[in-house]
Amino acid sequence: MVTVLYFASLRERLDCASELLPLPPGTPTVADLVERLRAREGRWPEAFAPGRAWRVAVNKAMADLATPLKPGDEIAFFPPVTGG
Amino acid sequence: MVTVLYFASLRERLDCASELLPLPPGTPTVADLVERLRAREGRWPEAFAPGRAWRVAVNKAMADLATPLKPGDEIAFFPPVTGG
Amino acid sequence: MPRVRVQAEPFDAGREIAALTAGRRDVGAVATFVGLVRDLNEGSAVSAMTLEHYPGMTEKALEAICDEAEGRWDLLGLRVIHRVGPLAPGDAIVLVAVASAHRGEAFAACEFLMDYLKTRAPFWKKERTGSGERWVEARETDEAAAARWSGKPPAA
Amino acid sequence: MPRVRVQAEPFDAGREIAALTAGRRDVGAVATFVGLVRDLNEGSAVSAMTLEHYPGMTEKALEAICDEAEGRWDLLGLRVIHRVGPLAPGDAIVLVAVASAHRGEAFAACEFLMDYLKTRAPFWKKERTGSGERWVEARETDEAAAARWSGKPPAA
Repeated sequence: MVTVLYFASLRERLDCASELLPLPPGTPTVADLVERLRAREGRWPEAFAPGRAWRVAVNKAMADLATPLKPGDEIAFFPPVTGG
Repeated sequence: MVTVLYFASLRERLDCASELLPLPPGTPTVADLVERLRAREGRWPEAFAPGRAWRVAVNKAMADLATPLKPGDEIAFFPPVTGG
Repeated sequence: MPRVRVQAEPFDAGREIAALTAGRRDVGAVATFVGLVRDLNEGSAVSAMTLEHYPGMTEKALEAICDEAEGRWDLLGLRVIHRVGPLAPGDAIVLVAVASAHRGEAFAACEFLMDYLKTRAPFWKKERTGSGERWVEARETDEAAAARWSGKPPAA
Repeated sequence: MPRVRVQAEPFDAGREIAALTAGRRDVGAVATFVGLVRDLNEGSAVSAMTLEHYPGMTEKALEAICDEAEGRWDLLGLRVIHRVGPLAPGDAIVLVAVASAHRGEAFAACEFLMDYLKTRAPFWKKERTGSGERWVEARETDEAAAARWSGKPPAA
Protein backbone atom coordinates (compact mmCIF):
# COMPACT_ATOMS: atom_id res chain seq x y z
CA MET A 1 0.00 0.00 0.00
CA VAL A 2 1.02 3.63 -0.55
CA THR A 3 -0.36 6.91 0.78
CA VAL A 4 -1.51 9.36 -1.87
CA LEU A 5 -2.03 13.04 -1.01
CA TYR A 6 -3.66 15.84 -3.02
CA PHE A 7 -3.15 19.55 -2.41
CA ALA A 8 -4.73 22.91 -3.23
CA SER A 9 -6.86 23.13 -6.38
CA LEU A 10 -6.25 19.44 -7.14
CA ARG A 11 -7.58 18.43 -3.72
CA GLU A 12 -10.66 20.58 -4.23
CA ARG A 13 -11.35 19.42 -7.77
CA LEU A 14 -11.04 15.74 -6.80
CA ASP A 15 -12.69 16.25 -3.41
CA CYS A 16 -9.96 14.08 -1.88
CA ALA A 17 -7.14 15.05 0.50
CA SER A 18 -5.57 11.61 0.99
CA GLU A 19 -6.18 7.92 0.43
CA LEU A 20 -4.45 4.57 0.82
CA LEU A 21 -3.98 2.64 -2.42
CA PRO A 22 -2.48 -0.72 -3.34
CA LEU A 23 0.64 -0.46 -5.48
CA PRO A 24 0.31 -1.40 -9.14
CA PRO A 25 1.96 -4.80 -9.79
CA GLY A 26 5.52 -5.39 -11.01
CA THR A 27 8.07 -2.55 -10.65
CA PRO A 28 5.63 0.33 -10.50
CA THR A 29 6.41 3.97 -11.21
CA VAL A 30 4.52 7.21 -10.77
CA ALA A 31 3.30 6.76 -14.36
CA ASP A 32 1.58 3.47 -13.44
CA LEU A 33 -0.16 5.11 -10.50
CA VAL A 34 -1.30 8.03 -12.64
CA GLU A 35 -2.69 5.63 -15.24
CA ARG A 36 -4.78 3.99 -12.56
CA LEU A 37 -6.08 7.37 -11.32
CA ARG A 38 -6.99 8.40 -14.87
CA ALA A 39 -9.10 5.25 -15.20
CA ARG A 40 -11.42 6.44 -12.45
CA GLU A 41 -14.87 7.94 -12.93
CA GLY A 42 -15.77 11.61 -12.49
CA ARG A 43 -13.14 14.34 -12.56
CA TRP A 44 -10.10 12.07 -12.30
CA PRO A 45 -9.34 11.58 -16.01
CA GLU A 46 -9.56 15.32 -16.67
CA ALA A 47 -7.42 16.23 -13.64
CA PHE A 48 -4.61 13.97 -14.87
CA ALA A 49 -5.10 14.46 -18.61
CA PRO A 50 -1.88 14.71 -20.66
CA GLY A 51 -0.72 18.30 -20.96
CA ARG A 52 -2.43 19.26 -17.72
CA ALA A 53 -0.06 21.04 -15.31
CA TRP A 54 0.47 19.06 -12.12
CA ARG A 55 3.48 18.16 -10.03
CA VAL A 56 4.32 15.03 -8.05
CA ALA A 57 6.49 14.42 -4.99
CA VAL A 58 7.53 11.01 -3.64
CA ASN A 59 8.41 10.92 0.04
CA LYS A 60 8.44 14.71 0.13
CA ALA A 61 10.96 15.15 -2.69
CA MET A 62 10.06 16.38 -6.19
CA ALA A 63 9.62 13.41 -8.55
CA ASP A 64 8.41 12.68 -12.07
CA LEU A 65 6.57 10.02 -14.07
CA ALA A 66 9.60 7.71 -14.11
CA THR A 67 10.14 7.73 -10.34
CA PRO A 68 9.83 4.14 -8.98
CA LEU A 69 7.39 3.39 -6.15
CA LYS A 70 7.66 0.91 -3.28
CA PRO A 71 5.34 -0.10 -0.43
CA GLY A 72 4.94 2.56 2.22
CA ASP A 73 5.79 5.50 -0.08
CA GLU A 74 4.00 8.82 0.28
CA ILE A 75 3.04 10.21 -3.12
CA ALA A 76 1.68 13.76 -3.37
CA PHE A 77 0.02 15.40 -6.38
CA PHE A 78 -0.40 19.16 -6.55
CA PRO A 79 -0.58 22.13 -8.93
CA PRO A 80 2.51 24.29 -9.69
CA VAL A 81 3.50 26.12 -6.51
CA THR A 82 2.60 29.75 -5.86
CA GLY A 83 4.19 30.70 -2.54
CA GLY A 84 6.56 33.53 -1.74
CA MET B 1 36.19 85.32 -3.82
CA VAL B 2 35.31 81.65 -3.63
CA THR B 3 35.30 79.17 -0.76
CA VAL B 4 37.52 76.13 -1.23
CA LEU B 5 37.04 73.00 0.92
CA TYR B 6 39.26 69.92 1.30
CA PHE B 7 38.09 66.57 2.68
CA ALA B 8 39.46 63.33 4.11
CA SER B 9 43.01 62.35 3.10
CA LEU B 10 43.37 65.50 0.97
CA ARG B 11 42.49 67.72 3.95
CA GLU B 12 45.05 65.88 6.10
CA ARG B 13 47.81 65.89 3.48
CA LEU B 14 47.37 69.62 2.82
CA ASP B 15 46.61 70.43 6.46
CA CYS B 16 43.78 72.65 5.27
CA ALA B 17 40.03 72.20 5.70
CA SER B 18 38.84 75.39 4.01
CA GLU B 19 40.05 78.74 2.72
CA LEU B 20 38.80 81.83 0.91
CA LEU B 21 40.55 82.54 -2.40
CA PRO B 22 40.24 85.23 -5.05
CA LEU B 23 38.98 83.96 -8.40
CA PRO B 24 41.51 83.68 -11.21
CA PRO B 25 40.95 86.48 -13.78
CA GLY B 26 38.90 86.19 -16.99
CA THR B 27 36.35 83.38 -17.29
CA PRO B 28 37.89 81.01 -14.79
CA THR B 29 37.29 77.27 -14.57
CA VAL B 30 38.20 74.58 -12.06
CA ALA B 31 41.34 73.98 -14.16
CA ASP B 32 42.51 77.54 -13.52
CA LEU B 33 42.00 77.16 -9.80
CA VAL B 34 43.87 73.85 -9.75
CA GLU B 35 46.77 75.42 -11.65
CA ARG B 36 47.02 78.08 -8.95
CA LEU B 37 46.98 75.45 -6.17
CA ARG B 38 49.69 73.44 -7.95
CA ALA B 39 51.91 76.52 -7.99
CA ARG B 40 52.02 76.57 -4.19
CA GLU B 41 54.89 75.38 -2.02
CA GLY B 42 55.00 72.16 0.01
CA ARG B 43 52.60 69.29 -0.67
CA TRP B 44 50.28 71.17 -3.00
CA PRO B 45 51.91 70.32 -6.35
CA GLU B 46 52.06 66.63 -5.51
CA ALA B 47 48.45 66.51 -4.21
CA PHE B 48 47.16 67.93 -7.49
CA ALA B 49 49.72 66.31 -9.81
CA PRO B 50 48.34 65.05 -13.15
CA GLY B 51 47.18 61.44 -12.87
CA ARG B 52 46.54 61.79 -9.16
CA ALA B 53 43.03 60.63 -8.20
CA TRP B 54 40.96 63.48 -6.80
CA ARG B 55 37.40 64.66 -7.33
CA VAL B 56 35.91 68.12 -7.39
CA ALA B 57 32.44 69.46 -6.61
CA VAL B 58 31.18 72.98 -7.33
CA ASN B 59 28.30 74.18 -5.17
CA LYS B 60 27.81 70.63 -3.86
CA ALA B 61 27.43 69.02 -7.29
CA MET B 62 30.07 66.85 -8.93
CA ALA B 63 32.13 68.89 -11.39
CA ASP B 64 35.26 68.58 -13.54
CA LEU B 65 38.20 70.63 -14.79
CA ALA B 66 36.04 72.45 -17.35
CA THR B 67 33.38 73.59 -14.89
CA PRO B 68 33.22 77.44 -14.89
CA LEU B 69 33.56 79.34 -11.60
CA LYS B 70 31.92 82.58 -10.46
CA PRO B 71 32.22 84.71 -7.32
CA GLY B 72 30.67 83.11 -4.24
CA ASP B 73 31.03 79.51 -5.48
CA GLU B 74 31.91 76.73 -3.06
CA ILE B 75 34.53 74.42 -4.56
CA ALA B 76 35.39 71.13 -2.79
CA PHE B 77 38.32 68.82 -3.49
CA PHE B 78 38.36 65.27 -2.14
CA PRO B 79 39.61 61.71 -2.80
CA PRO B 80 37.35 59.10 -4.47
CA VAL B 81 34.48 58.32 -2.11
CA THR B 82 34.40 55.22 0.11
CA GLY B 83 31.07 55.23 1.94
CA GLY B 84 28.39 52.56 2.05
CA MET C 1 17.34 30.08 15.77
CA PRO C 2 16.62 27.58 12.99
CA ARG C 3 17.51 28.62 9.47
CA VAL C 4 14.01 27.81 8.15
CA ARG C 5 10.62 28.46 9.76
CA VAL C 6 7.07 27.83 8.53
CA GLN C 7 4.57 29.51 10.80
CA ALA C 8 1.12 31.13 11.05
CA GLU C 9 2.42 33.97 13.25
CA PRO C 10 3.81 37.27 11.95
CA PHE C 11 7.57 37.77 11.99
CA ASP C 12 9.74 40.76 12.89
CA ALA C 13 12.17 41.54 10.06
CA GLY C 14 14.32 43.76 12.25
CA ARG C 15 14.75 41.02 14.84
CA GLU C 16 15.81 38.52 12.16
CA ILE C 17 18.39 40.92 10.72
CA ALA C 18 19.70 41.62 14.23
CA ALA C 19 19.93 37.88 15.00
CA LEU C 20 22.07 37.31 11.88
CA THR C 21 24.62 39.90 12.99
CA ALA C 22 24.45 39.69 16.81
CA GLY C 23 27.90 39.33 18.36
CA ARG C 24 29.57 39.08 14.95
CA ARG C 25 32.20 41.30 13.41
CA ASP C 26 32.76 39.46 10.15
CA VAL C 27 29.41 40.32 8.52
CA GLY C 28 29.70 43.24 6.12
CA ALA C 29 26.36 42.89 4.34
CA VAL C 30 22.81 41.73 5.07
CA ALA C 31 20.34 41.60 2.18
CA THR C 32 16.71 41.08 3.16
CA PHE C 33 13.52 40.53 1.22
CA VAL C 34 10.00 40.76 2.60
CA GLY C 35 7.01 39.75 0.44
CA LEU C 36 3.55 41.06 1.31
CA VAL C 37 -0.06 40.42 0.32
CA ARG C 38 -1.23 43.05 -2.19
CA ASP C 39 -4.84 44.18 -2.44
CA LEU C 40 -4.71 43.80 -6.22
CA ASN C 41 -3.67 40.76 -8.28
CA GLU C 42 -4.24 40.04 -11.96
CA GLY C 43 -6.59 43.02 -12.08
CA SER C 44 -8.90 41.92 -9.23
CA ALA C 45 -9.29 43.42 -5.77
CA VAL C 46 -8.10 40.92 -3.18
CA SER C 47 -9.77 41.03 0.25
CA ALA C 48 -8.13 37.99 1.86
CA MET C 49 -5.66 35.20 1.17
CA THR C 50 -5.01 31.71 2.49
CA LEU C 51 -1.64 30.00 2.22
CA GLU C 52 -1.83 26.19 2.01
CA HIS C 53 1.32 24.09 2.21
CA TYR C 54 2.56 20.50 2.41
CA PRO C 55 3.72 20.05 6.01
CA GLY C 56 6.98 18.12 6.19
CA MET C 57 7.87 18.62 2.55
CA THR C 58 7.79 22.42 2.90
CA GLU C 59 10.56 22.49 5.50
CA LYS C 60 12.57 19.91 3.56
CA ALA C 61 12.29 21.88 0.32
CA LEU C 62 13.28 25.14 2.01
CA GLU C 63 16.28 23.47 3.71
CA ALA C 64 17.40 22.12 0.32
CA ILE C 65 17.13 25.58 -1.23
CA CYS C 66 19.21 27.02 1.63
CA ASP C 67 21.83 24.28 1.18
CA GLU C 68 22.06 25.15 -2.49
CA ALA C 69 22.55 28.85 -1.73
CA GLU C 70 25.26 28.06 0.82
CA GLY C 71 27.00 25.89 -1.76
CA ARG C 72 26.98 28.66 -4.34
CA TRP C 73 28.10 31.63 -2.22
CA ASP C 74 30.19 32.27 0.90
CA LEU C 75 27.41 33.07 3.33
CA LEU C 76 27.68 33.82 7.04
CA GLY C 77 24.05 33.14 7.88
CA LEU C 78 20.58 33.02 6.39
CA ARG C 79 16.92 32.96 7.37
CA VAL C 80 13.85 31.86 5.48
CA ILE C 81 10.46 32.37 7.12
CA HIS C 82 7.20 31.62 5.30
CA ARG C 83 3.76 32.14 6.79
CA VAL C 84 0.80 29.80 6.24
CA GLY C 85 -2.94 30.05 6.91
CA PRO C 86 -5.21 33.10 6.58
CA LEU C 87 -3.62 36.46 5.69
CA ALA C 88 -4.91 39.91 4.77
CA PRO C 89 -3.67 42.55 2.31
CA GLY C 90 -0.70 44.36 3.87
CA ASP C 91 0.39 41.26 5.80
CA ALA C 92 3.93 39.98 5.31
CA ILE C 93 4.06 36.48 3.75
CA VAL C 94 7.73 35.67 3.45
CA LEU C 95 11.13 36.82 4.68
CA VAL C 96 14.53 35.90 3.25
CA ALA C 97 17.62 37.39 4.89
CA VAL C 98 21.23 36.64 3.98
CA ALA C 99 24.42 37.70 5.77
CA SER C 100 27.77 37.74 4.00
CA ALA C 101 31.11 39.53 4.04
CA HIS C 102 30.32 41.50 0.87
CA ARG C 103 27.18 42.90 -0.71
CA GLY C 104 27.40 41.14 -4.08
CA GLU C 105 27.05 37.72 -2.48
CA ALA C 106 24.30 38.80 -0.09
CA PHE C 107 22.17 40.32 -2.88
CA ALA C 108 22.68 37.39 -5.25
CA ALA C 109 21.89 34.74 -2.64
CA CYS C 110 18.81 36.61 -1.42
CA GLU C 111 17.39 36.91 -4.92
CA PHE C 112 18.28 33.29 -5.69
CA LEU C 113 16.49 32.07 -2.56
CA MET C 114 13.33 33.98 -3.48
CA ASP C 115 13.38 32.72 -7.08
CA TYR C 116 13.82 29.10 -5.97
CA LEU C 117 11.31 29.36 -3.14
CA LYS C 118 8.70 30.65 -5.59
CA THR C 119 9.10 27.69 -7.93
CA ARG C 120 10.21 24.81 -5.66
CA ALA C 121 8.59 25.11 -2.24
CA PRO C 122 5.10 23.56 -1.88
CA PHE C 123 2.97 26.59 -1.02
CA TRP C 124 -0.30 27.51 -2.73
CA LYS C 125 -2.16 30.80 -2.49
CA LYS C 126 -5.93 31.09 -2.55
CA GLU C 127 -7.34 34.60 -2.94
CA ARG C 128 -10.74 35.95 -2.02
CA THR C 129 -11.97 38.53 -4.55
CA GLY C 130 -15.34 40.17 -5.26
CA SER C 131 -16.30 37.18 -7.40
CA GLY C 132 -15.39 34.51 -4.82
CA GLU C 133 -12.29 32.49 -4.04
CA ARG C 134 -9.70 31.46 -6.60
CA TRP C 135 -6.38 29.64 -6.57
CA VAL C 136 -3.52 31.84 -7.75
CA GLU C 137 -2.00 30.56 -10.99
CA ALA C 138 1.73 29.94 -11.24
CA ARG C 139 3.48 32.66 -13.26
CA GLU C 140 5.81 31.97 -16.14
CA THR C 141 7.90 34.97 -15.11
CA ASP C 142 8.71 33.15 -11.86
CA GLU C 143 9.90 30.09 -13.80
CA ALA C 144 12.03 32.37 -15.96
CA ALA C 145 13.49 34.07 -12.88
CA ALA C 146 14.47 30.70 -11.39
CA ALA C 147 15.93 29.51 -14.69
CA ARG C 148 18.41 32.42 -14.64
CA TRP C 149 20.42 30.55 -12.00
CA SER C 150 20.78 27.27 -13.88
CA GLY C 151 24.39 26.34 -14.43
CA LYS C 152 25.47 29.88 -13.72
CA PRO C 153 28.71 30.26 -11.76
CA PRO C 154 28.47 32.13 -8.46
CA ALA C 155 28.19 35.89 -8.96
CA ALA C 156 30.34 38.30 -6.96
CA MET D 1 9.85 60.33 7.51
CA PRO D 2 12.32 61.87 5.06
CA ARG D 3 13.57 59.61 2.27
CA VAL D 4 17.24 60.34 3.10
CA ARG D 5 18.91 60.66 6.50
CA VAL D 6 22.56 61.23 7.46
CA GLN D 7 23.04 60.68 11.17
CA ALA D 8 25.48 59.63 13.91
CA GLU D 9 22.83 57.54 15.70
CA PRO D 10 22.13 53.86 15.01
CA PHE D 11 19.01 52.98 12.98
CA ASP D 12 16.42 50.23 13.36
CA ALA D 13 16.05 48.30 10.09
CA GLY D 14 12.79 46.69 11.19
CA ARG D 15 11.24 50.06 11.93
CA GLU D 16 12.27 51.41 8.51
CA ILE D 17 10.76 48.41 6.71
CA ALA D 18 7.58 48.75 8.78
CA ALA D 19 7.35 52.48 7.96
CA LEU D 20 7.55 51.76 4.22
CA THR D 21 4.55 49.41 4.40
CA ALA D 22 2.47 50.89 7.23
CA GLY D 23 -1.16 51.36 6.23
CA ARG D 24 -0.46 50.28 2.64
CA ARG D 25 -1.91 47.39 0.70
CA ASP D 26 -0.22 47.99 -2.64
CA VAL D 27 3.32 47.03 -1.59
CA GLY D 28 4.19 43.47 -2.58
CA ALA D 29 7.94 43.58 -2.04
CA VAL D 30 10.47 45.29 0.20
CA ALA D 31 14.17 44.74 -0.50
CA THR D 32 16.55 45.95 2.19
CA PHE D 33 20.31 46.19 2.46
CA VAL D 34 22.29 46.83 5.62
CA GLY D 35 26.05 47.39 5.43
CA LEU D 36 28.17 46.84 8.56
CA VAL D 37 31.73 47.53 9.75
CA ARG D 38 33.84 44.35 9.47
CA ASP D 39 36.76 43.62 11.77
CA LEU D 40 38.91 42.73 8.77
CA ASN D 41 39.64 44.79 5.64
CA GLU D 42 42.35 44.33 3.03
CA GLY D 43 43.98 41.76 5.31
CA SER D 44 44.26 43.97 8.40
CA ALA D 45 42.36 43.74 11.68
CA VAL D 46 40.15 46.82 12.06
CA SER D 47 39.46 48.03 15.61
CA ALA D 48 37.52 51.21 14.84
CA MET D 49 36.28 53.32 11.95
CA THR D 50 35.37 56.96 11.39
CA LEU D 51 33.01 58.13 8.65
CA GLU D 52 33.70 61.63 7.36
CA HIS D 53 31.29 63.30 4.95
CA TYR D 54 30.57 66.61 3.20
CA PRO D 55 27.57 68.08 5.01
CA GLY D 56 25.06 69.54 2.60
CA MET D 57 26.45 67.81 -0.46
CA THR D 58 25.89 64.38 1.10
CA GLU D 59 22.14 64.84 1.41
CA LYS D 60 21.96 66.42 -2.05
CA ALA D 61 23.88 63.52 -3.63
CA LEU D 62 21.73 60.91 -1.88
CA GLU D 63 18.52 62.68 -2.95
CA ALA D 64 19.77 62.74 -6.55
CA ILE D 65 20.52 59.00 -6.41
CA CYS D 66 17.01 58.36 -5.04
CA ASP D 67 15.47 60.49 -7.81
CA GLU D 68 17.37 58.45 -10.38
CA ALA D 69 16.11 55.16 -8.89
CA GLU D 70 12.53 56.45 -8.87
CA GLY D 71 12.89 57.44 -12.50
CA ARG D 72 14.13 53.97 -13.48
CA TRP D 73 11.66 51.77 -11.60
CA ASP D 74 8.08 51.97 -10.32
CA LEU D 75 8.78 52.34 -6.62
CA LEU D 76 6.30 52.81 -3.79
CA GLY D 77 8.78 54.13 -1.26
CA LEU D 78 12.44 54.15 -0.36
CA ARG D 79 14.78 54.95 2.49
CA VAL D 80 18.50 55.69 2.55
CA ILE D 81 20.18 56.13 5.93
CA HIS D 82 23.95 56.60 6.25
CA ARG D 83 25.75 56.98 9.53
CA VAL D 84 28.71 59.33 10.12
CA GLY D 85 31.27 59.73 12.90
CA PRO D 86 32.96 57.01 14.99
CA LEU D 87 31.84 53.39 14.51
CA ALA D 88 33.04 49.99 15.73
CA PRO D 89 33.20 46.57 14.05
CA GLY D 90 29.71 45.07 14.03
CA ASP D 91 28.03 48.48 13.80
CA ALA D 92 25.64 49.12 10.93
CA ILE D 93 26.83 51.88 8.56
CA VAL D 94 24.16 52.13 5.90
CA LEU D 95 20.59 51.08 5.19
CA VAL D 96 18.82 51.10 1.83
CA ALA D 97 15.21 49.88 1.71
CA VAL D 98 12.94 49.89 -1.34
CA ALA D 99 9.22 49.13 -1.55
CA SER D 100 7.59 48.13 -4.82
CA ALA D 101 4.69 46.09 -6.16
CA HIS D 102 6.98 43.29 -7.39
CA ARG D 103 10.27 41.82 -6.24
CA GLY D 104 12.27 42.34 -9.43
CA GLU D 105 11.99 46.10 -9.18
CA ALA D 106 12.66 46.17 -5.44
CA PHE D 107 15.83 44.08 -5.74
CA ALA D 108 17.15 45.98 -8.76
CA ALA D 109 16.53 49.42 -7.24
CA CYS D 110 18.07 48.40 -3.89
CA GLU D 111 21.24 47.14 -5.55
CA PHE D 112 21.38 50.19 -7.84
CA LEU D 113 21.10 52.56 -4.87
CA MET D 114 23.96 50.82 -3.06
CA ASP D 115 26.18 50.80 -6.15
CA TYR D 116 25.57 54.51 -6.79
CA LEU D 117 25.88 55.48 -3.14
CA LYS D 118 29.28 53.77 -2.98
CA THR D 119 30.66 55.74 -5.91
CA ARG D 120 28.76 59.05 -5.86
CA ALA D 121 27.99 60.08 -2.28
CA PRO D 122 30.74 62.05 -0.47
CA PHE D 123 31.62 59.74 2.42
CA TRP D 124 35.13 58.69 3.39
CA LYS D 125 36.12 55.89 5.75
CA LYS D 126 39.14 56.02 8.02
CA GLU D 127 40.10 52.75 9.72
CA ARG D 128 42.13 52.15 12.84
CA THR D 129 44.34 49.05 12.55
CA GLY D 130 47.26 47.66 14.55
CA SER D 131 49.62 49.87 12.55
CA GLY D 132 47.68 53.11 13.03
CA GLU D 133 44.96 54.94 11.12
CA ARG D 134 44.51 54.78 7.37
CA TRP D 135 42.02 56.12 4.83
CA VAL D 136 40.20 53.35 3.00
CA GLU D 137 41.04 53.31 -0.72
CA ALA D 138 38.25 53.37 -3.30
CA ARG D 139 37.75 49.97 -4.91
CA GLU D 140 37.65 49.42 -8.65
CA THR D 141 35.04 46.71 -8.13
CA ASP D 142 32.68 49.39 -6.81
CA GLU D 143 33.21 51.48 -9.93
CA ALA D 144 32.53 48.40 -12.04
CA ALA D 145 29.35 47.65 -10.08
CA ALA D 146 28.07 51.18 -10.65
CA ALA D 147 28.98 51.05 -14.34
CA ARG D 148 26.64 48.07 -14.81
CA TRP D 149 23.67 50.44 -14.66
CA SER D 150 24.87 52.88 -17.35
CA GLY D 151 22.43 53.16 -20.19
CA LYS D 152 20.76 49.94 -19.13
CA PRO D 153 16.98 49.86 -19.49
CA PRO D 154 14.99 49.21 -16.29
CA ALA D 155 15.07 45.54 -15.27
CA ALA D 156 11.84 43.71 -14.33
